[in-house]
Amino acid sequence: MDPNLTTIDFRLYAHWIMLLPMIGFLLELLIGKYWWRKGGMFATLSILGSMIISYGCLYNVYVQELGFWEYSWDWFYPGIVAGFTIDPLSLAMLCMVSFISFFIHFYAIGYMSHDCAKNVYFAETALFTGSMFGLVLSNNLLQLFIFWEMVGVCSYLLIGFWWHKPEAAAAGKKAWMSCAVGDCLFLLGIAMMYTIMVKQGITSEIISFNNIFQNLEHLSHEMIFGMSALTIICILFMCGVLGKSAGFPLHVWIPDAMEGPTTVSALIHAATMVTAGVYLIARAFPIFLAAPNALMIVAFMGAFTALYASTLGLVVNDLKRIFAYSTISQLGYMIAILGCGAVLGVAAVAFALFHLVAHAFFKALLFLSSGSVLHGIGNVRDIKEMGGLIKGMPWTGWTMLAGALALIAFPFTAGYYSKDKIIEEAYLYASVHDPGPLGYLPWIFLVLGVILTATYTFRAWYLAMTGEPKSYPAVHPHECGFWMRTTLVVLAFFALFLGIITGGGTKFWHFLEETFVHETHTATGIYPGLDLHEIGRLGGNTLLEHGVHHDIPAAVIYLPLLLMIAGLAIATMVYYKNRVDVSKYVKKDNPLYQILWNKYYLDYLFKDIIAEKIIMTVFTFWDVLDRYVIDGVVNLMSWITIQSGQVSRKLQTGVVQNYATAVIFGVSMLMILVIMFRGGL
Amino acid sequence: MLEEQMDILLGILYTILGNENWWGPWIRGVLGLCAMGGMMVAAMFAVWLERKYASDIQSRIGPNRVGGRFGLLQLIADAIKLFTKEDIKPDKVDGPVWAAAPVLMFGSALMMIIAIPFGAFIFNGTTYPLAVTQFDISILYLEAVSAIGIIGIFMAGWGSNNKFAVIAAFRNIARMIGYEVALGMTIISVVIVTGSLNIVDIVNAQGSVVWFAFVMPLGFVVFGVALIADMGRVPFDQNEAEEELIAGWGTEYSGMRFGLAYFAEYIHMVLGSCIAVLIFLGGWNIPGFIVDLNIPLLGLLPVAVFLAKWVLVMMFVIMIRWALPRIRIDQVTSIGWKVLLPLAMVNLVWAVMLGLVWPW
Amino acid sequence: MIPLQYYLLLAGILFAIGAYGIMTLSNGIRLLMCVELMLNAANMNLVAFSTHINDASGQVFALFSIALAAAEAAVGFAIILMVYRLRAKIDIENIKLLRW
Amino acid sequence: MTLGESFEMIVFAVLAVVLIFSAIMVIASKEIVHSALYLLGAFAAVAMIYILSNAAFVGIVQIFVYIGAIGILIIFAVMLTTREVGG
Repeated sequence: MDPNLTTIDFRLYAHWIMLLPMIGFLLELLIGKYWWRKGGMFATLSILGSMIISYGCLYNVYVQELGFWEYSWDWFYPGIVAGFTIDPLSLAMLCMVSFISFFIHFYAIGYMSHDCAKNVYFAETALFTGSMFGLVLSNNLLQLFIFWEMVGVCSYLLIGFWWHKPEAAAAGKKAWMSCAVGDCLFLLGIAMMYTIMVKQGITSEIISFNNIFQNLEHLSHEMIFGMSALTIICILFMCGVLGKSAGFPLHVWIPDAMEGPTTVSALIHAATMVTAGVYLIARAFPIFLAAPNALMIVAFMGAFTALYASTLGLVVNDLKRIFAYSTISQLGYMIAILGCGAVLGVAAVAFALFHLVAHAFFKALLFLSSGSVLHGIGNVRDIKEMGGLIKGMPWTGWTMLAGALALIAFPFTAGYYSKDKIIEEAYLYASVHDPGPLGYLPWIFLVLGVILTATYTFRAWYLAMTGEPKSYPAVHPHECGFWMRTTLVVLAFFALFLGIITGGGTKFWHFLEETFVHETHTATGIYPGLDLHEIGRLGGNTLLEHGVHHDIPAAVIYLPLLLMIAGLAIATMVYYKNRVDVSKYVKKDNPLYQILWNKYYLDYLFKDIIAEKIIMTVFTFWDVLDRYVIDGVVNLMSWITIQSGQVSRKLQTGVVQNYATAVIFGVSMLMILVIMFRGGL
Repeated sequence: MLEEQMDILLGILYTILGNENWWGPWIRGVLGLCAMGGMMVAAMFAVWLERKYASDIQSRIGPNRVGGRFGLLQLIADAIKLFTKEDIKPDKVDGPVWAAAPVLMFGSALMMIIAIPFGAFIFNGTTYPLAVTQFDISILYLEAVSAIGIIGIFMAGWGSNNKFAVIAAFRNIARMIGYEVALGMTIISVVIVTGSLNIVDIVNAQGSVVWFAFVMPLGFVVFGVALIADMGRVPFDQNEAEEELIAGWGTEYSGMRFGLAYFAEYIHMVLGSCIAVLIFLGGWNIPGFIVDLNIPLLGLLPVAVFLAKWVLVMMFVIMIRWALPRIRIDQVTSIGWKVLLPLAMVNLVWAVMLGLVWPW
Repeated sequence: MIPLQYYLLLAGILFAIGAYGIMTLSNGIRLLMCVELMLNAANMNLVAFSTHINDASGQVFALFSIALAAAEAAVGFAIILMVYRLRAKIDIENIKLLRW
Repeated sequence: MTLGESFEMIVFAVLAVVLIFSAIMVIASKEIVHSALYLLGAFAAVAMIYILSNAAFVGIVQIFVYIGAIGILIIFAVMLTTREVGG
């Protein structure tokens, strides 16, 4: 039987992946309150529908090999299109997002069952997921930006979902503001991209990704301020990525975002929000490749973020915040390996996406299990007040252990295959691309991150799950119910065995490596595949030849494993066996601890110095200008208007008859004029 | 043989009545006068029917002194009484307005007659409606002309220079504008389904499929209530609430002037029942049975069917009068605007959907 | 067939009467009545032309105009009633709120 | 001029006279209720003229809307405000 004839071409229904959650959003908002358990079903089922279509597309493309597909139509201006694209990159994201989001929704049916605004919560999460689908499916920058912002709006709404708590409201605002900084710059980048595309004389599909990729050779000659325009654009994109994916200076909103419901944290960290930034770099990867130095910046920012966030994870006591910092750190890994794409080519995208998917599974698992902990002991989040929970909630405890093992890349878990590969490839990058001490910096950062990751992850797990209960609520935790337990088990399975299922990741990588280099079918024609070597040459990047084997010393390969074991051993010694008394170092007068505790004073810098000193000073000058110059002009205009009105208002008698008489008189005069000058009507 | 003669006869009749000849309008005028006379008889029959049926409902005997066995001549006696009564014109009335009002009311009622087909002959597959005249917008004409009657009521109330009369007239107007909207919308829904403003087409449409009362039950209910309100019958007879308003807007009228107005009300009832039968109850059609009879005498069957339905509807209307109490004027208006109008709109939506598939 | 000029003359007279009323009367209700007269004159022209050139579109215009007139009357009389409730007067000489 | 045409002309003349008289009385009548009733008369005459000029549908709609709806509105407005004689 010919499979092409007997199955549905799901690629044609790709827009429904995005639309179904939007419909779910509307239904939840309008009638969800009166439905089963006061909401939840519409959102969950709509995302299930999206999931079915996503996996249908995956079947079409991966098994049936129907080819990549893109369709678009004119949107609002000649040259601006709206469209959807189906290729391995978007498929990997779609399948991951729909799967994780579905299970988070499934979990939330249990987790949010006591909330009075349940339907609003589910409406917002459905919109959140739908926006993410839209973002992933977008075939052009503007559409992507719109969904990017919608994701931001939804995160604002959801982080501040418990708005009656002032911290939650402030956290929502902070998330929005931090992202907005990056988003403004991102939009500027899109505008610049539009400008230089138009300068090339391109009139259709101006900011579609595929069209940009086709024209990279011309675009790379554009210069702005003596720099390559593409580099500037990529730096601006990178700013957007830093805001959305919590890169180094703009990550400050992530820990505060823990004020939202835990399911929201899981959604933000695993599926929908923060992965958007990584996805943007992956989607725009050829642009970065063609821009000189852009990928180097990406690599350094990512690696630095990875290390930086893991140091902060060591001192935080809030269970959810520990995982939040680990997310920042893991995103740093992904961004760093994308930066290594300067040498690895599209394989870097594959590695980054595999780590993204694996991370989504285990991070969703970690958040959901910590949500289960919070649910079980009455919203206590401080790990110093937990302890011994595994006796009371074995399901939660063991599944969290599975997540933690995956996070620290314990052998044969999902993280082992994804993260160790990243570190290995970072070494390759350093050794091939940029010999010298500086080139090894990303690799060093990433390797150091491993030990810290192992330490802080198991610090959290040991303190929460083992030992003696340290507060009253932790004495009698209650285990989570059916909805939540099912989700935890499913996610734990994938967190442990995703790597093995995908053949150590190789199946996934091979599939993803077809992105960009294969042709894309559209309704009107075909975009040929890209020659990434050629494109890399435009940006001064020399890619490794395919199939050429490079020796990596065995020491480098096994170093992350050793360091992970070392970190695990430290955590076990300190927090499980209690051989070392940390309270000697964890003191307010320890300057190192002080810095870490205050998160390197970054919040202080943003709020107290930039916001209150610099911006307020500028505003003061602006105020003077506004009050005397601009208002003066406005007042002059109004004065002129008033004076002329004083004269002409005499005409207005307020008596209707006068007006009617004037109208009739005027019309009569007009008719007479017409008759006079035209000799008849 | 007989069939052919019948065919020729009807053909000649319709040639005479046609618009082509100069005498056509005159003959139709004569026919109209005949219909007018017939309508007076029907109205008198309605008055008699009301009194007898009411007495039956209330276990009374009813009129039985004058006339034969069933008091049949009671109406003649009443009419003679009205004719011979003194025509009193109160001193302070607004003369012309006061005098014109009953004429206008009676006139508007009579004007409705010409558009209504009182049954039809069906012969050899052709329908010959039994109407004074036929035109394409008869249902619209009926609604428009019945609206003139409201002006008559206002003139009666205002011209009488009597506060009871004015209040009664305004109750009447307030009620009628409220219910005419719902009435009009239900009629329009029928028109939407049929695609024609011609009553004959509407009746024929029901003959080929099914009565509109069954496909638009909501519309039929709204139409029925609004029609009863429009006719000013209990429970919507606030304008004649004797306890409050003496005799309503007719307080200052006596003799034949009152008689005219009184008759106009009954003609309204008779014609209203006709319209209900025509547009919702299939007119002269028998359900599920298309009358195409070649036997000449059976060609009259549709007329008989129509008359039977008409009497049944009238009896229903009369029965309601003696079964329900009168409701307050504010309740009347709020029912009209807040219940019937939305329901009529729902029905309109339903009619639009129905019209897409009609005739199925 | 009545000549077109007769219709136009009649409509002109009707319009002039309405216009005269608008210019001279001060009672708000009477003003609106005069507006209705003028509208009717205009409609009569439309219908007359439509009959004259044997084209139904003039009648369609007249129907639109009638529908518009109904809406206009409803709004106009509602305004007058509200003004009456506020001021206990419908004499528009007294209603000059819009005057400077 | 045929019989039919002259008959039409006579009807038109009568209607025109009625119309102009009613229109003038709308303005001239002292009593505002009379004005309103004359206005209705004018509407009716216009409707008749429509029917006379082969625009029966517009004529019927004129009766329906102007007499049935606008006339009632005018009467309501008149009766709900004070009775001002003259003006």
